[in-house]
Amino acid sequence: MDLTVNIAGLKLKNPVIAASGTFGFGREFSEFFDLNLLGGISVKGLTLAPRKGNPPPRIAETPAGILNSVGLQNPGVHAFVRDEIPFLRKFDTCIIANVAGNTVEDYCRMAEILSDADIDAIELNVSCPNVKEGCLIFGSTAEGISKVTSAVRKVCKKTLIVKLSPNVTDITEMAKAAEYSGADCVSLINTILGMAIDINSRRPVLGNVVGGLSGPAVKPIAVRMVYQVSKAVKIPVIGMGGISNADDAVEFMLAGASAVMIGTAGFVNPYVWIETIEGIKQYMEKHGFQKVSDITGALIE
Amino acid sequence: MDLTVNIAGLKLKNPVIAASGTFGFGREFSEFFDLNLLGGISVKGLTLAPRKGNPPPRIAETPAGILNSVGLQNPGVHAFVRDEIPFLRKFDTCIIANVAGNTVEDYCRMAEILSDADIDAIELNVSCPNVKEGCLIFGSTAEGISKVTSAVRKVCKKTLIVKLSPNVTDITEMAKAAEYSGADCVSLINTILGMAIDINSRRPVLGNVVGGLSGPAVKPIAVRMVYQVSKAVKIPVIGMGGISNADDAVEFMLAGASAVMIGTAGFVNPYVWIETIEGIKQYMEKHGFQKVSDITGALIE
Amino acid sequence: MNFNAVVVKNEKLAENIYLLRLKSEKISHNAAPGQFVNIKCCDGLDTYLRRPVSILRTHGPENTFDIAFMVRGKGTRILSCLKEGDAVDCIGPLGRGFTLPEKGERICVVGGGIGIFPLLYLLEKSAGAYKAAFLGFRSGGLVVLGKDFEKAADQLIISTDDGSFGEKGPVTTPFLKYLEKERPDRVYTCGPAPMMIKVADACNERGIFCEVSMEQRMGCGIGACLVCVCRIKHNDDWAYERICRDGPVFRAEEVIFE
Amino acid sequence: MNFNAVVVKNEKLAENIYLLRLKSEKISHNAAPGQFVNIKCCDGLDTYLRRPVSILRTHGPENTFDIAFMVRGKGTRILSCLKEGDAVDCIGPLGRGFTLPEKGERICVVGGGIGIFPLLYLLEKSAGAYKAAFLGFRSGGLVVLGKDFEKAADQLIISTDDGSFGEKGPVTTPFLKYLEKERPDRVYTCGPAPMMIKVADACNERGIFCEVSMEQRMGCGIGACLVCVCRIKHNDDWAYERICRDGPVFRAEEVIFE
Ligand SMILES: Cc1cc2nc3c(=O)[nH]c(=O)nc-3n(C[C@H](O)[C@H](O)[C@H](O)COP(=O)(O)OP(=O)(O)OC[C@H]3O[C@@H](n4cnc5c(N)ncnc54)[C@H](O)[C@@H]3O)c2cc1C
Ligand SMILES: Cc1cc2nc3c(=O)[nH]c(=O)nc-3n(C[C@H](O)[C@H](O)[C@H](O)COP(=O)(O)OP(=O)(O)OC[C@H]3O[C@@H](n4cnc5c(N)ncnc54)[C@H](O)[C@@H]3O)c2cc1C
Ligand SMILES: Cc1cc2nc3c(=O)[nH]c(=O)nc-3n(C[C@H](O)[C@H](O)[C@H](O)COP(=O)(O)O)c2cc1C
Ligand SMILES: Cc1cc2nc3c(=O)[nH]c(=O)nc-3n(C[C@H](O)[C@H](O)[C@H](O)COP(=O)(O)O)c2cc1C
Ligand code: FES
Ligand code: FES
Repeated sequence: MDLTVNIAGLKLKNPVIAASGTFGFGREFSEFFDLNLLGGISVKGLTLAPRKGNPPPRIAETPAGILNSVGLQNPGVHAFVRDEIPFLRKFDTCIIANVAGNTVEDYCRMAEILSDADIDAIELNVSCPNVKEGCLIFGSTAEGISKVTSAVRKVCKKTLIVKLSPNVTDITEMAKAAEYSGADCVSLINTILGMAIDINSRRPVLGNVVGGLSGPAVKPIAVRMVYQVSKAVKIPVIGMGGISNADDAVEFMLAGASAVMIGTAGFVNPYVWIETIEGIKQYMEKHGFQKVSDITGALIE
Repeated sequence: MDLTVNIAGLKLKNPVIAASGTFGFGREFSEFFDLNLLGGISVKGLTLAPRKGNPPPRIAETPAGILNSVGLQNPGVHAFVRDEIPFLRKFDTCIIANVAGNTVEDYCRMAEILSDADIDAIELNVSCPNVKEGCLIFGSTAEGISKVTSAVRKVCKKTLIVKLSPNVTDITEMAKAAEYSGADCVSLINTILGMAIDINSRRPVLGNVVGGLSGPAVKPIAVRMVYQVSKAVKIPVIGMGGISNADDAVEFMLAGASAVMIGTAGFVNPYVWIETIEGIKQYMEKHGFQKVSDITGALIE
Repeated sequence: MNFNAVVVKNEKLAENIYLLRLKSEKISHNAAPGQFVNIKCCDGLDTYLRRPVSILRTHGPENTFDIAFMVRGKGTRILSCLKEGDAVDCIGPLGRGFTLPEKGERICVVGGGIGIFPLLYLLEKSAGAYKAAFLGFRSGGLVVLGKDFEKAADQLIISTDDGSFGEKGPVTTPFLKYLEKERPDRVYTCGPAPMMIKVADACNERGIFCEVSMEQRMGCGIGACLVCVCRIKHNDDWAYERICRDGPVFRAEEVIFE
Repeated sequence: MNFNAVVVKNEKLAENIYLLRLKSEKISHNAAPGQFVNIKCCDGLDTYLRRPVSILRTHGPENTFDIAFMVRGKGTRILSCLKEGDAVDCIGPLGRGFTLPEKGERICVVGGGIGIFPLLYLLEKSAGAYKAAFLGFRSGGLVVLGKDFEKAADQLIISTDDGSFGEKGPVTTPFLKYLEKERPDRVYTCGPAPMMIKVADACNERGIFCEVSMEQRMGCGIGACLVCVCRIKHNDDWAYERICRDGPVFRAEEVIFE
């Protein structure tokens, strides 16, 4: 059985990747399972300078999902290169650096730094709903995405993934803008802007008032967007949003995803990535797929 | 305790309204409870000519929600006036006619017909994701909403509610366009476009491939949009999306809604509307609210 | 109309097939063959929507009714684990059932898989008719309620796809053979669409009264949401009608199968 | 690291307060005072995230550990209904616990409400220290584990907000009075923020070693998601640190309360 996936030259040993922001820099989950088993790891979103992040509470439980408002707390790209890459590189898995900037220059500077670092791909986060400047502002319009992507493309020597926001009228426009501007791949979806209120205190549950929705609740929205995008662009699509098991992962692949990322479900089941890989194998066996990549887009309409 | 709500002159005996498309024309649920108890009923979406609707299956269960792709099956506005209003008028509750058109002319013609009919308000559905023409096409841009709303405003003698789609980048732009063009009120959210795939048959679960997501899963998105919109416009807001009980209803009111609609939850609990009204009373008692309208926007930030 | 029924017994009929006896005065006293109940399989979000299941029979004096079901997914799995004394949130009886035969009429029921369940109730309520039952299953291990059907019908033919029990092949084969020699007054069918189509076509061709019980995913289960439709002929045209309220039983000649 | 613990007993301590004894060799043998377990209260979506609960004590020989909790919402309600033999999906032990005192040191614990639970474990593991315990509750009906604290501490002062048990008023009053006369080597506190702030301030002013156990909503519970933070001083600046991994126990002088 062939589980490998080739994303614009980036070769994954299997299509299951840890989603950015839910897996830190891999250290914590390495106590639960062997990171060598993963297709890849997208690290916590990086910014040029270290960021403190938003005030707590940063999480609210909602029906079949969570809202988070972490706000890109991270040690900055330099500390990542210095302190985290050496640890991550001990494992034979693809390392994807997820980056977010306030300005186009921020994105480019980080892409330069990371192009010289020992990582495999850069994921442009133009879709974080939890920061006031930059980021989602770019990700909300095709022009914004074009601007960032084409600027970064010029300096980026790694596989370039653009991570799309679902908080838009037409996700295919965003994907096309990314493709046109030089992205090797798009990943989607980031979180959907949401809010929860504690009716007893009459206050927002989150310190930041609003936050990003993820988890099973968003899955049908994410599947639809992956389906639309994979019909609209020729570059590969990494699908995510509410995946909790192999069945969900297969659903995204049938919709057109070449690989999947899993985030929130790992909070509940720290073995979700490993179990998903195993489950995909079982699905392939049962349905006679020799290559996992044959599942991609195998929807019958 | 004062449960009445005044929406641009439209007086509701309480803030709980049955959401369009989930309550038919009231006949079926009238076998479960006394429709006189409701604040209002928004009837199944009407079109100028009768519509057959989309092929089945028209529903899929998703985590904490459902996808539907009914596609506005309805007997047409004339049959509604002739066959349904007489039944609905037997009850002392506000009747809201939900209308959807392929063209601006459709909307205007229906508004004219309904302005002469014995109903209380017209809800412009510019947000149905389940039909190919019109409707959501209008609802996806501020210009589209302006065009329909201002045209209808000219011929509409009833309270005019514009129902907004969540499938947009910035819901406040849509609300402002509706307000500016003469809407008396906005209601939100309609369903979010989604998709589900049966991984065994490898086919979309819905006959129409994609459908609209509703139910608890969408609640945090809906609360956020109601919060944003009620800050952006001065006209009253009717909130909905995933309300299952009085706590949820209060959450929407704290976020800024003057009244709420409940749909999907009634499939599971046919008494949800009545229980919500009772629960709101209990909340008012516990938290010392004399008037239900004082809950609206009483969020502490 | 929304009732807590209480589990009186839960019996495993075969691998993955269960019979639940539930106590509910209202449902047991108001039900008719072909009607169904709509069940909330668990509190909370895990199986969010209700699941429709046909009424298998009622026991008036004990205020109970039976349902039989196959474990398909999460909801039916939960139902299969219910224990005596558990409360089950059921709405019902719902829908329009079968037209009962007159005394002395000859009827046939043709059922496949889980489609046999509403037909047992019909047979048991068709006193005074001459009753032939044709039941099809995938294999012998899935043959359930054979004794009950034997008792309820005057003639019982069982077939399995793999021939491991009864005749080998689709249930429509013995039924069509029967139609070559006999002309029943009424035919009732429930099961997979291809089977029902064959039965319906054969009856329509011969002008035999035939009713089919349709299945579709449901939302409200009471007729309000228009989710559970099938195509029904209306003069020269057709319309989507609601399986939960206008059906689940329709006249075969009216239905346009997809 | 992800273990199915089995319920050995579920004891109601007071209205809405329960003690669960759970069997898990790994957790019971590896835990230290101040650590917690992260519990999936039910399969499925109804309580989606895990709930963090402090370890109350362990019983090495029996491979069990206890947790005590107050029913607050859906998750703790489900836990309160667990029965002997039920399996509970627990991750743990997690977090950085208290610095245990040296033999002969004088320590104080100051706890409020559910904050008392990790302190009992600390007292029981602080053999050879002189131990004073100050516990505050809203009212007498909520006073639990009094006997256990009495046994574990050399001195026990209980206060309630309404005076229905012990001293009337906040627990900080007797504690601050105590500080006027005594100078403990170490103070440990857990409970509502206003209480912890008072205790921390008093200790910081006097240069007394003080540890606080912080509480915050959690995502992963293991340090990966940065959701559960509090402000910790770093030289002239501060940073958000993770309560689940860098804490829940922090040095009082480092914490900047919000
Ligand atoms: C009128 C009617 C009567 C029925 N009577 C019986 C009966 O007597 N015995 C029996 O075993 N089954 C019966 N069914 C089928 C039964 O409803 C489904 O098997 C059941 O809903 C599956 O639920 P699940 O959670 O196990 O499966 P899942 O696949 O997890 O269900 C997911 C969703 O799809 C719906 N769904 C899945 N399969 C069907 C189906 N075949 N029909 C309708 N909805 C479906 C579910 O209700 C649910 O909303 C009947 C269906 C209808 C419409
Ligand atoms: C390190 C730590 C140790 C704890 N130890 C104990 C203990 O020993 N005994 C005890 O009774 N309680 C303890 N708590 C508090 C306990 O976690 C909450 O009471 C519990 O999560 C409430 O869950 P619920 O489903 O009943 O409430 P809900 O309000 O329904 O929970 C909704 C969400 O908010 C979170 N949440 C709600 N209240 C809290 C809270 N106070 N702290 C953290 N998350 C919260 C829940 O985990 C869940 O994600 C501890 C908390 C932390 C962080
Ligand atoms: C706590 C948390 C932090 C996140 N941080 C980031 C981030 O730093 N960068 C990013 O691109 N996405 C971030 N995300 C989004 C996830 O990578 C993912 O797109 C989203 O959660 C949907 O997938 P899921 O439902 O599997 O979690 C974060 C999500 C969560 C829950
Ligand atoms: C089956 C179904 C049919 C619907 N039909 C309509 C409609 O005809 N017109 C309309 O404006 N909204 C329609 N809606 C949307 C609802 O009115 C409501 O906006 C949405 O479902 C969110 O609320 P809920 O989560 O309480 O259901 C429909 C929703 C469902 C589930
Ligand atoms: S399920 Fe709602 S109309 Fe049939
Ligand atoms: S809960 Fe994830 S870092 Fe603490």
